[in-house]
Amino acid sequence: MKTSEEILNILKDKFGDSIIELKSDKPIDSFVLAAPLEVDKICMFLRDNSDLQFDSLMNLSGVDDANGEKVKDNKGTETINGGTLSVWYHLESTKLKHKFTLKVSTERAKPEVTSVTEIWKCADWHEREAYDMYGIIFLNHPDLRRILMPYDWEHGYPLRKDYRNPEFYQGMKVPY
Amino acid sequence: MIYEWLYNITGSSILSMFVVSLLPLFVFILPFALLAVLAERKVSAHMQDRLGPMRVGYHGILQTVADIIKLLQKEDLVPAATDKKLFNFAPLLVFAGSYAVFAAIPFSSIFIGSQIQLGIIYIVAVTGLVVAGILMAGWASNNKYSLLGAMRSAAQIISYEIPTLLIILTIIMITGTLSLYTLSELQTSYFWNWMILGGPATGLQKILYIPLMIIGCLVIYISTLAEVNRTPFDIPEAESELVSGYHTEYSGMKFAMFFLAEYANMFAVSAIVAIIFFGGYQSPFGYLGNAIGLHWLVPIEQFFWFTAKGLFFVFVQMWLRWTLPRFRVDQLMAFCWKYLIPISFVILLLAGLISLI
Amino acid sequence: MGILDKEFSEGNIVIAKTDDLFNWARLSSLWQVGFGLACCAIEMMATSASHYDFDRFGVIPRPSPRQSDIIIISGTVTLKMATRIKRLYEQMPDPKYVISMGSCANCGGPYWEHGYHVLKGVDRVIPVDVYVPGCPPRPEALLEGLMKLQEKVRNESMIKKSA
Amino acid sequence: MALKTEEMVLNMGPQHPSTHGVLRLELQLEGEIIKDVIPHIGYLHRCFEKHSEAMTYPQVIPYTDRMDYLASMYNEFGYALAMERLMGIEVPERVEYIRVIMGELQRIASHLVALGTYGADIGAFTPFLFCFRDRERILHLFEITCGARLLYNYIWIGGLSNDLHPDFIRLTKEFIKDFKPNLKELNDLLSFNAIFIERTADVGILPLETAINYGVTGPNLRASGMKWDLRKDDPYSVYNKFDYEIPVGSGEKGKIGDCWDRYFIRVREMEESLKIIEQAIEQIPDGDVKSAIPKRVKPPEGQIYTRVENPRGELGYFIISDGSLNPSRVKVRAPSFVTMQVFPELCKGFMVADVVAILGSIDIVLGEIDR
Repeated sequence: MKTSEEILNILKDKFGDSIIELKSDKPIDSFVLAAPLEVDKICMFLRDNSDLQFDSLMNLSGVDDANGEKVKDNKGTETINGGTLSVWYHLESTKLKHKFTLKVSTERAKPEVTSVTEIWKCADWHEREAYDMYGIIFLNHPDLRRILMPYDWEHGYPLRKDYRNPEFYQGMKVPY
Repeated sequence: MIYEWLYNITGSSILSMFVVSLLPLFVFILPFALLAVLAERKVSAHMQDRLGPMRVGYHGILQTVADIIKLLQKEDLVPAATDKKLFNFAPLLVFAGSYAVFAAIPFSSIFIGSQIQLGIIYIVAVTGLVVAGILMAGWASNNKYSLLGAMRSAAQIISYEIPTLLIILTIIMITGTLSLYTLSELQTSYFWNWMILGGPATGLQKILYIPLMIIGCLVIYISTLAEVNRTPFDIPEAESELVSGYHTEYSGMKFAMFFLAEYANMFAVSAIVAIIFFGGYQSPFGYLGNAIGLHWLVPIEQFFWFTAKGLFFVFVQMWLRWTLPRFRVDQLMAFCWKYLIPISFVILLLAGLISLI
Repeated sequence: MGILDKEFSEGNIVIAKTDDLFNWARLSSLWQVGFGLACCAIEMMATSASHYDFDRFGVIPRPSPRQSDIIIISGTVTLKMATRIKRLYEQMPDPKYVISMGSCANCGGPYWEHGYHVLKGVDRVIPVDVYVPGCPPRPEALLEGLMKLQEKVRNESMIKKSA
Repeated sequence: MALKTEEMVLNMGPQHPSTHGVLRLELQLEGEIIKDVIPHIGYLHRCFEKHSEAMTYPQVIPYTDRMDYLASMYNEFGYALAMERLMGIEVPERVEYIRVIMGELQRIASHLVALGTYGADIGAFTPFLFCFRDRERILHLFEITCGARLLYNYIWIGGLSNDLHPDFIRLTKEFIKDFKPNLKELNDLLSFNAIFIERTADVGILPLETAINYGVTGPNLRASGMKWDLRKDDPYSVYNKFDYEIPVGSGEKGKIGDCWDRYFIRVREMEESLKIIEQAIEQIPDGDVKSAIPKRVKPPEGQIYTRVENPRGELGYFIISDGSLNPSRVKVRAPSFVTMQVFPELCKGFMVADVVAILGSIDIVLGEIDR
């Protein structure tokens, strides 16, 4: 059993710069913010270090932080410029029974995160889903395709806050 | 018999031949298939705490009639990518194959479509037509599920014919006849003359035959079950794997032909088991007609006993279907080649030795 | 060519009686495509199961669409699925009927507003004969829907309708 | 001379009798041997996460029902638990007991469907109807409690929509009394049937290491030999007040983690659930089930990941609140979604018929995979 602070200290010693900070001001879950392109190395360490042994990735979720600048064009359609998209990793060790939350933020304009599929196989579909819903590109992912939406869907990433429905898809009307 | 009787009345051999050959179809096969489908649904329903068809006629007795009339009205789809000639011909072949079996089956001592001397061999040979039809259907459908189903079916039917034939060979060896009529006549009078209880043999020989015959009966029943693709051997049409196997692409009346053929086959194989091991049309207790001197009653009683035995085995088939899960294709083959065929060989050998006593 | 492809310009007693017989056969033996989509499929299975017993009405599930008469759209139709449902419907031989079961298949149900991937009503891709409301409809409601469909079939006729 | 052979690609689904909904599998076959399986999902993607962002917190509950429609009570349970932890609400003890009873009844109902359809997949249709017959009793209990058979909207944030029906306890006792012999009947008919064992033992073996790496949870993980149940390992609600066992796969008929183990774990879990229900209806205290329901659900800014042991495994809710009336993000960690990824691994080298057996044994619900 280790607390988030202890885990953070171990990580700080090992990685230094790529660990950004520990946030525990908001209620309930504290989490560690990390650099998006270093996350695979951090995760590998988290899994293989004998004091940590995070052998299970409980959850991986993409999030639209919607913290950019909201622009309305002349038709009244709102788009978000700038800001970040995030990926959250909820880890757990089934052997040592401790949990850990990791967050990475990446730029909305060029959302790139390294994939952790090699480390936990179950990240595969989770990452595909995050790509499908938010357009986050997972580098080194073996098979980054859409998963829930049709493969030929060309109308953007539906869970982004500025997503607009298309009128038609393959001749079928989409809005009510 | 019936043919001679008709010949005497009409004086035309062609006409009477024609009537005799159609008789089993209309008197027996069609009504039987309709009833069997209904019975299957009712039997399964009552086994499963349900009621089964209730709305069509009294307790749903007209259900299959409605089904058939409906299937007649359905559009006859021929998918574009099929081999049309084979696709249309296959259900006919399957139906003809299972219908032709009835020609040699003795329903009673006077009602045999054709009294062929090689009755048993004829039945086994004609069943081969069904395999050809099924393969044809599966291939012509141009559907992968159909093809897999047809391949499985062909492999299965051909494999399971071997133990069937070996057991039949044993019987031929013991009785020395290939004619189903003679075979039935051999098992006359009382049930201890049935082949399952050693047949007409006497003394030590009879006692030694009994265990062999019981095992042989089980073997032949299992293999015929596999030959008509019933659960637990229904892998060619395994609903949860292959959609509905070789008849996936068939609709309307062509599907109905497969359907009727399946139920006709069910009765045919049950009849074979009944003829070989359970005395065919012979009554187990002697005849009422003979007792009270009304000799014309005897054939009717025989017909009754024959259908009763056949239907009993059909019922067992249904019972098994709604109780057992299904084998996998390799297990099915292993069961045939590793157990049934060696067992039937042993039975053949032992029966040969015993017959020397 | 099915028998029903022929249309008669005027009726007579023979056609009327044939109509009755054929309609009776069709309504008594509505075989269903064994096909479930979402939550409603569970209620559809419950309807086929012992307690409600669809078989009483002659409805049995057939795995292949080629041998069925009725397709029950039981659940939410998504855009990805809609093309498949259309294909499935086209594979069924005439005469064929459609029951749209549950709010999702009727009109999108609870997903009507924000469902970017939900088809708002299956009637946008295939014609529907009977709509069964409910989320999900109780098995009794589905039985009622079936009886409504039987009523509809009972009143069909081979006589060509004059305008 | 070597024969030139081609691999056959067989498409299974989305309409197929045994894909348990609208799953599409692309099987690459050599004869009947599986070379590879590619699952295609998303045919039931109903945009749960988009809806939850547009709804207020209590309005999300009916949508959680519709995700895993075989275990609706448990979906509500997990969501309510997450919201209560986020807002710091203390729930009356009676509510906790009722939630546990409902959750365990739901577990039995869900496992009954899983086992029944599994029997139908293997070819035995009768157990399927027997299971549905028993499930109908549980649905009746739910119906007298909240008025719905399948999708309940019963467990609310901080409480329940209404109290138990006066007959509920009596009917539940009757159900338990009748259900125990039926479970034995199911075992006689299916679990210990020689053909069934032949079909399921030694098929689709899931090694423990693979299972953990793929994030498999619930009965599937326990069948692979790991005693891991969130009711014991990460206790929530009042589960620590009851005495029950966690069944673990033993490899009784084949190897540990085969289809038969996964099947039989569920049978044994139903027995354990019955034990929990029996204890809970004895101990249930009096109280008001609505007293802790907040008038306005407006949690503070923050995020929480909460998980419960759903009949299919670990059901997690990751909720981000931005301090308004609507959630900013609700991500569901659906157990079937994670379990489905391991499916191609299980199938390789087995036959077409085994695909059906393996798919049935991991017990997926498409509504949850696609959300």
